[in-house]
Amino acid sequence: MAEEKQVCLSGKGLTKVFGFGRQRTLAVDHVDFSFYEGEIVSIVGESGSGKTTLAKMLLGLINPTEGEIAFQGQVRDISSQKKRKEYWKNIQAIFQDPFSSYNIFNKIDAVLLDCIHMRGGRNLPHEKKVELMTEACGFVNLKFAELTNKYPFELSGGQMQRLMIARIFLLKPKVLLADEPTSMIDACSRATILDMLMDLRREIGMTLIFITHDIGLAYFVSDSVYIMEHGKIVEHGSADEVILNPKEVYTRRLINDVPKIYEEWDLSTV
Amino acid sequence: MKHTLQQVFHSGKFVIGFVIFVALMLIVIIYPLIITDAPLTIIAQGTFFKPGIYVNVYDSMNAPKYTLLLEDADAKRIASRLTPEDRQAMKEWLIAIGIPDNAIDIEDTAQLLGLWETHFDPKMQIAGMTNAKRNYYIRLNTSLEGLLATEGAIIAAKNADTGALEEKGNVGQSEFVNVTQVANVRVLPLGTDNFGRDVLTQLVTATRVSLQIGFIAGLIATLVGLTLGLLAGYVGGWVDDIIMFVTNLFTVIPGFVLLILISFSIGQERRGATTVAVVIGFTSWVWTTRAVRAQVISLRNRDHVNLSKLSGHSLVHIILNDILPYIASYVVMAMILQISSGILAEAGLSILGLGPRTTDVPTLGLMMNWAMIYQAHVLGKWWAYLPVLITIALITFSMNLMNTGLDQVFNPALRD
Amino acid sequence: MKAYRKYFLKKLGWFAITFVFAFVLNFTLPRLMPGDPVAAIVARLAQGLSDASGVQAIYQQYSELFGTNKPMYEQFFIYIGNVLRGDFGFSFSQYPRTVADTLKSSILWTIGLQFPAIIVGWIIGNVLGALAAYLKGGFDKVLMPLSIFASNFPAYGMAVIFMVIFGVALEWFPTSGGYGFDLIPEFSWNFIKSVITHYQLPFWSIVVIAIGGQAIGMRSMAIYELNADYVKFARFMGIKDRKIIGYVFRNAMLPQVTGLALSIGTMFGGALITEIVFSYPGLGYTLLNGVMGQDYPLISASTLLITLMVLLANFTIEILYGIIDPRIKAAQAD
Amino acid sequence: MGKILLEVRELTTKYVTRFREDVYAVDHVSLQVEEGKALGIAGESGCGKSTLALSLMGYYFAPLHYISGDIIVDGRNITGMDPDTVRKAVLGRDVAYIPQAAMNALNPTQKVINFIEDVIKVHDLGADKKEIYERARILFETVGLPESVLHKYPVELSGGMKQRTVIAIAVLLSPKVLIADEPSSALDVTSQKMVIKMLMRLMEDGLIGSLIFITHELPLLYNVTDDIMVMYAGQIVEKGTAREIVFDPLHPYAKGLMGSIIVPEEGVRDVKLTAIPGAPPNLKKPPSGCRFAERCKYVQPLCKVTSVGFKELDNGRTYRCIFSEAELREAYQNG
Repeated sequence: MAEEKQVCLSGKGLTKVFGFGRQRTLAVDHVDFSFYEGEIVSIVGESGSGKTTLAKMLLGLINPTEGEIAFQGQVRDISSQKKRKEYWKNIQAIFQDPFSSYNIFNKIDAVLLDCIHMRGGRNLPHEKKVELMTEACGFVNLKFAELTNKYPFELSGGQMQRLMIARIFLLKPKVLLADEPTSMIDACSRATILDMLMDLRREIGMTLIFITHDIGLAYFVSDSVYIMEHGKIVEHGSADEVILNPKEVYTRRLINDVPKIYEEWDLSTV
Repeated sequence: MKHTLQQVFHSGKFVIGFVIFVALMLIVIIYPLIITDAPLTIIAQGTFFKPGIYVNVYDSMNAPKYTLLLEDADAKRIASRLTPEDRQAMKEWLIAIGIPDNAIDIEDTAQLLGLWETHFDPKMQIAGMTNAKRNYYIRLNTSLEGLLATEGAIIAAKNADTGALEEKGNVGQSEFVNVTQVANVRVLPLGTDNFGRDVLTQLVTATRVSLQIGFIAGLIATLVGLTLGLLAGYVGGWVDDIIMFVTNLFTVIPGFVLLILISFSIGQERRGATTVAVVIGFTSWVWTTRAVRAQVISLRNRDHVNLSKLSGHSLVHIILNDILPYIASYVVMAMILQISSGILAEAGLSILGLGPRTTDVPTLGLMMNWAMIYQAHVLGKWWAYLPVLITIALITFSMNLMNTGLDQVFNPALRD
Repeated sequence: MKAYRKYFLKKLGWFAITFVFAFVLNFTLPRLMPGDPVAAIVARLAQGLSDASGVQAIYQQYSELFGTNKPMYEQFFIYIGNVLRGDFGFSFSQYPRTVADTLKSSILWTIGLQFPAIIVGWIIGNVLGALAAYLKGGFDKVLMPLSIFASNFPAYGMAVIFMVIFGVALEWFPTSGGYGFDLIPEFSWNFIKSVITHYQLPFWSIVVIAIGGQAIGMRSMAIYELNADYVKFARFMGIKDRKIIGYVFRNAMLPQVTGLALSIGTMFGGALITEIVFSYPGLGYTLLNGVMGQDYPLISASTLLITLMVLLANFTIEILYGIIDPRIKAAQAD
Repeated sequence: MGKILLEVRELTTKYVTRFREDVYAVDHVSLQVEEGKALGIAGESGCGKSTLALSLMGYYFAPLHYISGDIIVDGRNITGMDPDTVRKAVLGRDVAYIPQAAMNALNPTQKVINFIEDVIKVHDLGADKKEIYERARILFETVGLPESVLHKYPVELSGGMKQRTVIAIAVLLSPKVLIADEPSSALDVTSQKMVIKMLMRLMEDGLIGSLIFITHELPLLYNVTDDIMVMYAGQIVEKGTAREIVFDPLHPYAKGLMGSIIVPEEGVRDVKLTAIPGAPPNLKKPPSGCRFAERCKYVQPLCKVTSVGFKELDNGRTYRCIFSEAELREAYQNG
């Protein structure tokens, strides 16, 4: 690639320790990374690898024990609610389980209105807000007119996850962190969600970070891949490099242990 | 939301509990509007008057009289005056003179009197009978003759000037008065207590006061428990550690011991119903704290809370909007239990003599305490304690039924 | 075994801390109240006691016991020292008997009555609850409302009803006391017989109250366990239902043991009042006498003793729990 | 053609939800498993595959209820048998079951060996503790589990170890058919592979006669099984060899499902995933026509009204669609 890539989000020596004394666990252990503007990155790891903790630190939901995160070249400062709010205009997330992502006591409209307000649209006339929400729903193939005044539990899992994408469409963040966005929904709906995420990235030009345990999915969607094991990043590089030509033992094992359909799945290695 | 309410009312247990509770509340509200007597006024000279309608004798003499020719009036009159002991004695006498045992039925007043009239002879000497016993039989016979007399009774009063008795009126045996025409009638459906106070009026007031104590205690316990539980669960870290340390301590240290110590230290004079309620509230928050904390911890890491944070909402907004609605049902259930256990705690304290001071208002516990002190249960004065027990049981039972009903709706694991 | 020792020590430490706190509370609560406690007590005494020299003696004893003229912390240490020696001072209401003496005669009655009753109630309640969960249908439909009712009925209410039915009306058992009032405590057949007949009513009224709450708890635990995956797997391995009930009962019982540990304090409280109803010569009755006689040293000492007993019971249950639940050992192992 | 160990004919069962609603999750399902073969059942959440697994055991308890159909194990029809006979003579011996949630599949307060004793005793196979222990030890050795596991409580075992222990117990009596319901979906990839390897070994060693493997993970199914049946809304919609189903599905739903496979292999990045709009029908009131009609790209008016039967091809493949093989292939060609 000829053009210079701009670093969007980076971390240095990022560490998270839970508990103390004998119960002390290093969830994330001195991790360094740089995610570039507009690229699709996957952070792959098995359960307990620390990928979810890393994601929460990136989102500013939990504070790192050590190390720093820089956003667009500047060290992130989220020490006050105001600064956090500013940061969250730039970085947003879609979570794994659509059913638990919604406050079941709030109507669907509230979820979308929150986004409009966050983008400074609190004082817009009501018609304008409806127009924005209709547009966002249209983007994910939902009809706002049918959803308005409904509660989240009246929707199917796939619809809920699409509405989460509509939310991102309204927020237009610089970075979107998708934490296993398709693992709880049926294979048939997975394509729809992935397509919509790709369309959305094209539309607003954001950096897309997938957090996943599914190395196949990581390979399928991303430009570059980070492999995590026991809180450490053990390998990273372009998707083709890492998946087709893994250098680390752990990565090789991970890929090797996933059942394949084109090549023989080698059962002798365990 | 509406759907949930519907489900709640589809639960049979909840509905039964709710109906009982509402009925009690209605009685507590409506009764004082009709009967406005002060609950602690002493109206009876003497203790433990039986439940019944009390008709003023003097007023009934002056009330218009009606003659009703009721055939069984005599028999009833005699039957009501002949005590079981007298009947037994009559039987013994009859047997002694040779009437076969099986020919005498002491329950059959007419037959017994018939036998007595034909066989009794005061002069007869019976072997082994003491003089005192014979005199008793003679007295019994005289009183029976009086009862069997057909004349009415003369009412006489002393003439203030002459000092002689003058006939004022005559009460025939078949004369009746209409109760509604008697000036002074007092209905005491539950009789009077040891101090001579109307038990029913007292009970209604006591129920109200006990419910108030329960509500205040429940409210305080719930508020304290909710606040501490939210703080411990949501803020976590050392705040959680400290709160949990204290909560664990107070879980093991028995609450009623604290209750006894505090109540005693406050002293009888300063112990009003509200004070007792507040003390109960402040010694019973631990369970709510534990339950709320556990709920909040499971909610804290839910994605909808994370999403709410990412939408820039403040801590207060998140607690009010994203946490509280989810735990509301648990808090309501906990509060129902706190109210009913508050009522029980008051009753227990009062039995120990550490209840509210006895001079202002009755409470269910105090009524129970008085009944126990004056041995109502041993003396067979059921009306002094049984209605109180039933009321306490109805309140706590109804509240726990509502709670179980709610639990079945909100806790799917229990549905089967 | 090492893991279990760790568990034991942890529980022991916690027990010690709790007791210290309870002790401090016992000491400070009355002193936190506004006004001078000694003055208040003496004022109350003036109404209660006619023997002037007795009042004077108690006043001095009390000042000595608590060291009321010294600073609070010093009073506290004096108090600890005295309590450690078993010296709780003289009883106001039963002067010249000492508090220790009064308590000594009542504590055994309480222990003998309450613990067996609570344990028997716990066992019957658990069996009934498990049966209700397993049999469902009619048994469950009758048992559950009864249990809810029993568990919400005030403890003394059950006592009163038992007394009226079995004591007053049927005259099966005596209605008050721990033994016949015409007997003196001794080791004779007559006395033992009297103790046993007096024991029945308070015992069973505590048992019935305990059954209700335990049955409800066990039923919901057992329903939860019956839906567990291991039940399904065991069924599909051909295991008999009766055996599965055994598994479920054991697993559902374990939380019930912890539940007992947590609720033993409350149960104890209800049982104390049952003692009062039957004038049973235990701690509850002593406590009532203390309150009636405005006898502060007696109240303070009996509440301390009750707390200690509850804590000890709690501690014992937790220790037993550690032995019967293998998960404790496993959890401590790593 | 090998000996048929399990034959299921038109099995229909329902389960009752806690709101007392009937859900017809297994609707006239027929299948056959040959000795030494593994049959896969593929389907998404809510298609009835887990209910099918339970229904195949021939031993029903609430909330599952048998309605109709036959289950013939090794020539013996077990559907008419008295439940107690099924329990003693069939469960564990003829058919065995491995549940999805191995985490909770063992009694948490019982040592592994004690449960094994219970299982062997209930089938009246030698009550001597020593014999049982020896038998368990040998089995564990064969399946590659350490002997120490026998003395452990489930909490002391890792997730993968627990699942393998569950499998070892399930095959204790060398069942003719082993039904595995998502046995590895809660495990990480390495443990999953160990579990699969263990299952394969059991087949090779003859410790189990045949295997029914149920999962939503298609690449796994493809690697484990010989034949695959695709289940949709309580019905089987297609059956064929694993290769045929994965690389050449005929039913439009199977086609969609196979089009969503993602594996970390070269070329995968260029594939366009297929998306199927909509959601499966409600099984409380299943539609009368083809159950996939609402979501099918090639739907015809007729599909929604007539109930569609199976079409069988010459090579034994069957599928449930009104279109002929040629019509379907042509439709797929044109996209």
